[in-house]
Amino acid sequence: MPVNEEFKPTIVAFCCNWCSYAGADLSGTNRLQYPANVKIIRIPCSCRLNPMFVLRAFQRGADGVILCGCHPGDCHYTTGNYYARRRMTLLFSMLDFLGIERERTRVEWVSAAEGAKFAATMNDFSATIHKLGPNRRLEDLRCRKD
Amino acid sequence: MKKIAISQLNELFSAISSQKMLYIPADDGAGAAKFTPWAEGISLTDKLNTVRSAKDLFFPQVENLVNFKVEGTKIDIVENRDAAKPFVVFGVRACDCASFDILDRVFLSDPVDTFYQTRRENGVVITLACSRPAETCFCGVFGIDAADPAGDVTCWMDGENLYWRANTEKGEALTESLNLTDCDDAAVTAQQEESRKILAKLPLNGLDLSAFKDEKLLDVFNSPKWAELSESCLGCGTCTFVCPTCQCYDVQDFDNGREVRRFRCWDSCMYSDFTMMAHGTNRPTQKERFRQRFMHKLVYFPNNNEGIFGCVGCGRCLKKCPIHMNIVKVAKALKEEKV
Amino acid sequence: MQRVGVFVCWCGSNIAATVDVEKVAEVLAKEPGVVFSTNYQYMCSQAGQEMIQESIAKYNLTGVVICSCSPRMHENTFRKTCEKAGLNPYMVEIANIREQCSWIHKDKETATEKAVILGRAAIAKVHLNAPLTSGTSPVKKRALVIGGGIAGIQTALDIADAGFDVDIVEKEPTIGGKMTQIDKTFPTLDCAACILTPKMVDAAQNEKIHIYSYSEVSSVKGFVGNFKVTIKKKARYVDETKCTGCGLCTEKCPQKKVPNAFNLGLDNRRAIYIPFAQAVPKVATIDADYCTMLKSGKCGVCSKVCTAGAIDYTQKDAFIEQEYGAIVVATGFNPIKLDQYDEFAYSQSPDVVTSLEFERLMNAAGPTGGTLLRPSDGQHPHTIVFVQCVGSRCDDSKGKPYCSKICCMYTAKHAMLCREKYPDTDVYVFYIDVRTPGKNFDEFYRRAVEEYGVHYVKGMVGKVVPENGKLKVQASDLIGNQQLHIDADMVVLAAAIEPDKSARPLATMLTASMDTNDFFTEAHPKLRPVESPTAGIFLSGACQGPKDIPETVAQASAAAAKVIGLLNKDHLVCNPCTAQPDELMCNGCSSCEKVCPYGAITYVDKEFRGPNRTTLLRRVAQVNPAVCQGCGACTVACPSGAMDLKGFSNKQIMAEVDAICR
Amino acid sequence: MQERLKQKATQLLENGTVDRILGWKAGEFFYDLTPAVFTTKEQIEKDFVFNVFAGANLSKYLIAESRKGGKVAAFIKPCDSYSFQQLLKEHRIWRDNVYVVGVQCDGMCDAAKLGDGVLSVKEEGENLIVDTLYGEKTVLKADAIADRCASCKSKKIVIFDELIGEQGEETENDRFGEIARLEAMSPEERFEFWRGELSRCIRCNACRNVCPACSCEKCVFDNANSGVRNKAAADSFEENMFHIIRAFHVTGRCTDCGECSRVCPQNIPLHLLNRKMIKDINELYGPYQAGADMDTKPPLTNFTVDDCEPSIVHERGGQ
Repeated sequence: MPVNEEFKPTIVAFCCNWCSYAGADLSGTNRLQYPANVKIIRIPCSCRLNPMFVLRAFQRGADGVILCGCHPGDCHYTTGNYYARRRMTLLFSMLDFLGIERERTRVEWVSAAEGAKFAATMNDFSATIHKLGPNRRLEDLRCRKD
Repeated sequence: MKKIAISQLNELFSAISSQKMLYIPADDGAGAAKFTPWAEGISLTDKLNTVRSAKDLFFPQVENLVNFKVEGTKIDIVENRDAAKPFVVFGVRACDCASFDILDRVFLSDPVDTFYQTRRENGVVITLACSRPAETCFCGVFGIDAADPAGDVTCWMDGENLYWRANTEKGEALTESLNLTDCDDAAVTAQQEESRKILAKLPLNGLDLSAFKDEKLLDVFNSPKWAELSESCLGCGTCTFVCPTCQCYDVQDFDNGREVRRFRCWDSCMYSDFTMMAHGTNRPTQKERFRQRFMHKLVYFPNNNEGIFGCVGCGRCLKKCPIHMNIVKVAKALKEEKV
Repeated sequence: MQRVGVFVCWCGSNIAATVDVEKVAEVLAKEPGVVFSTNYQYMCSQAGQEMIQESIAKYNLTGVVICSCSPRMHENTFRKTCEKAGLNPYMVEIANIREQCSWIHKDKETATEKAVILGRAAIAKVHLNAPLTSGTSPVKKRALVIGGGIAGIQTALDIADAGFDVDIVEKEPTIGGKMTQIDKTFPTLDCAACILTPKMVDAAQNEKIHIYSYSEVSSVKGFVGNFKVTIKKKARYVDETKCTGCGLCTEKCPQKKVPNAFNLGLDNRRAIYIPFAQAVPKVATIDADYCTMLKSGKCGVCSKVCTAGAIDYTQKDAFIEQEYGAIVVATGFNPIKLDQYDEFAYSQSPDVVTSLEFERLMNAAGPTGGTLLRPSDGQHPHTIVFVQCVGSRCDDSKGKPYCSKICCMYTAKHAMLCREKYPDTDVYVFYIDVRTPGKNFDEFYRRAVEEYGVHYVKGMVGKVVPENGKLKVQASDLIGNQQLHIDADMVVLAAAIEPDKSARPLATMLTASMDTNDFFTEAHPKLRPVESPTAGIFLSGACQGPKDIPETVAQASAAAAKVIGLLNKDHLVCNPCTAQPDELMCNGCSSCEKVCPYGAITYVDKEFRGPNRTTLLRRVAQVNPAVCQGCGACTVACPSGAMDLKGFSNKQIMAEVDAICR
Repeated sequence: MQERLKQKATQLLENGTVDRILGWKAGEFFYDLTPAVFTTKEQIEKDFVFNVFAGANLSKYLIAESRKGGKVAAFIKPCDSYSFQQLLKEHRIWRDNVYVVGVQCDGMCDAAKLGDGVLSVKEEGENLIVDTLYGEKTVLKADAIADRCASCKSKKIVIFDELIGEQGEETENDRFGEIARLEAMSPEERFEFWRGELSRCIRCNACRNVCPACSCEKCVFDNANSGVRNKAAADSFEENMFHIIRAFHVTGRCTDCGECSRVCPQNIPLHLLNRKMIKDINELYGPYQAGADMDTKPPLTNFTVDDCEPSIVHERGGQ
């Protein structure tokens, strides 16, 4: 495969229902484009994201995983994103410690008003993953498509 | 009897591996040995034995069985067995070699396990006699002579030479393809004599298993000792996974969304979900699970196999059990109780 | 496996222009379990909804996937549609192919491919959906208001007005709070007592309102609609039912040297007292710290003079249990202690006072009878310096980071009143900024400057040194760029305000969250400003943040409206997407309990059947579905995976992940 | 020391303080001790052993032991005491049914460091006299000390009813040195390192089953209904996943007792993963030692509004 020419990364974006999913909707309402390989999964709150889901995504063929939630202090459930922040910090650090490219994981706080930020974030993340190439270090060969 | 100088070992391995895949016990970089595909630069370990037994090469921990492709209501069955490739495994110890007899009795009797069968047919076993056994070795209890192991080819090593004796047709065929020098038995006999002196001193030689042979199955089964013995068992699978004779496996499916891959993997009777069925589990506590493992090796297996125990005395479980509970302690405790 | 129907919406051309809706329906028809798949111009239209309902009946659908606009738009619509057709509303999943697909992509092939994947994920999820039913819990039609200041009073009056019983718990012997101590109110300068005391009387006389004065909340159990509260009625050694409030005892008590807390210690009162003339309830209270009878058993004067026989030296704290449907927190504020601000000589000179003390000095019912006199020598002050932001907007640990909000206005009021009553006084106000964003506020401030000639100086006071009966004030004038030295007679410090100290332990009892400054957190800073995130707990007044009286009253009424809305319901419908523990897997470790923002999780010891006919006692988590809001924090905190979230279960989310990545 | 423990055990049984004693039982060789429960003086006389190979952390057994009828006394070494208290904190052990005898520890030895054919070992001061099939030899105790004990974090017994030996203090140690060395590697090197280690995993679950923090009623990896059950690593991903999830589940709860690495039959340095998390927690959220007390909130069920963002992982590079 010529390097990255055919590479269409799969990106899973977990979005909290109250801020970031609404932010994603707003970027749609404003017709702000971001790559189609970003697929959003709605969760009630960023604190619903189990590290197991992140690993699952990589196993099944995701090349990047991003979590979006309300800005710290604005959580619909008051404190959920604070827990999510610690969990993801430590999870990402552990993945990094295992030598998994640290650029493949990201957390971004996107409010319901930040449609533009959502699109920009996804464009940037997608470009980063594109540059990084396919996930090989945390993939499951049984899920490979080729 | 043939021989080759130790300095020529690399050439020997090279010659074998030019014909077939060759596995030799090599250091794993973490203080232990494992059967490793030979390649230039890989050398024989000086460890007595590998942590994982030679069983792995014939009955791997994970093995593909078959794939299913589902589309709508249509199911296609797709063969995905690992391609059968001839291989040679060098440096198998007497105990591990004896374990093949036990595995054969399970997998090659009707219904034959064709996956195992294929690997057995494709594999040439070259054993290596022991001259420096460990305190945990007790193969002698099972009538195994560590100084004269079986296998397609038996080897002995001293400071200068590797001595080589083909035992089977497969062994002969391999021998013929190699450039080995003829020699007499003198060096081997001498080494065997030395080895047997040490083997005779092994502390576990006196392990008496007579209690299990003619014992009524139910008496052993109902012994109150099981509760005590199993009390500190963690329920991990270390003993079963390092054991050369454990042969239980589970069949599982992995669905990647496009196809279902059916594979089998080792299971352990020490695990809480071992033989889990719709009604629940039939061995609800660690006591029953623990008892199963030792009853199987010491009672059920010999009862069904002309008195052959399901243990070869390799001592791996003695070394590796996190809490140092093992077949020797169990056998002794049950015997003691009987006395 | 569900029998799934897939409905792809065109949304006119909103979706259909970019997504090949026909192809999406066609491809999704091949997904496992899909028994019917179609597309239509407007799924949310009457005709579209009917199509869904007919298909449910015709194909015996057990799950419905609608590929349309955002679920935030029409999820509820489609849930209701399906419910009418006899399908559980939670068997519906929406694939967002408009906002998150057709509107952001231009290439039809790309958008169609993505729409298929989004549809596939929804199908994968719906297969694992389970019918959910909203539970209900009854509502106890009684409200508790904690704090009897103007906020609490207003809330209670409004709730009572709607016909509900309401109890006020006030820790002081009288309701009224801080407002009772205030002289005049800005920006109208009407007297505080004139507008407050009628409300206090209203509250006392209202049949629906019960006032527990000199009382505290000692425990709170239960949840929204069903709180069980224990109220501690502190012993006041006076039988409230007998005391007529005549006040004779407060005149005869021989213990005269008790600092008068109502006047902030500027004068003394007796050991038996009524805080002020208009106190409600107008009942005497014995201060046990000073009463000779209670301390040594010798005296009994009050008992002798009381004709009603109301004095009872043997009274004990009483505990009252009561059930409530809603709780309003109105615990108010206090000025901070100024011990740390020695540069202003607060502890060195009695003529350096706080603004609240200044209120008392100006008040006709205060220690000076309303004549402004220096506390040190009783002389009339001629030069008064007001210092703003003492402890507010501080970035050090001495003060508070926030703006106390009310100081600019009351200082303008004080300055103005001084100049009005005593035109011979020079009044200086030192400020960082003057903040007057309220109706008629800026006009008020400008009057102080323009009509009353108050000297407003932008700059901070560096030091106040008492010297020869004067207060030497060193300050900087940032606009004039000069150092000022003023010989003042009085210095008035606008101390920052902070939440009452009783709020923190109360928040713990209520499992209501607080910010780092101990102000109660609102459920949403903009959209739910009078509710705590903990269901059934409402916020009134300065306990939520600094507020002036009009704002407090507005919030108090708003909180009352929320309470009335709640108490009006006979039953509360619970969100069915709540956490649920699998008791068989629960370790009892309390990790989930620690992260629950709502206090919805409790633990019980429960017997389970163990192996071999044994019985095991295990500590397991229980979720109260009436309180759980479904955030899912607990599900991740749980290491064994015993805690799962209905509607967003581990398996459902993983199925979506699988479908997307496949 | 062994005699004092035996005396204590006998005394506690005889004066009725407890019904059972949890300790270590002699094996075939000097080094193969098994945790065991004793109920009579005779059993204690015959089989009770405490020596430099009594490394097994007994605290996890108390989850089950404390739920049986009667009262059990357990001998708890400093590092075990952290595990014990952490389990108490998680309501896993019924405290009333346990009598904790704190035992000071000078570090445990690793039998693998004694060489081949060990028949018996005698402790003589700083030396171990080792009799082997191939002759007798003397090994310095310090040379045979287990790796985890060489970087001992604390000799303090954080909870006990009674103490045998001196109370100790937290010790100076360089247990994060190895972590720092890995952090300094490039991601590629780290990946290769961990692949090399984790690819040896045989999923025997010894690390999990011995771990006092892994005390779940049912592990997600054993739970057919969890969606992630697996029995063997069928792919390198699964090798990684098991250890990542396990390390994450014990994050903030792991006391760094080192049992995981002690029991690994494949010598995988699993404690490094947990220790990395401990190092991160200390650095990012302030010093925290699981099991050190009953009150401090575990870092993953706590937060501050000023916590660092996950992007810190990118910003600081490998650290």
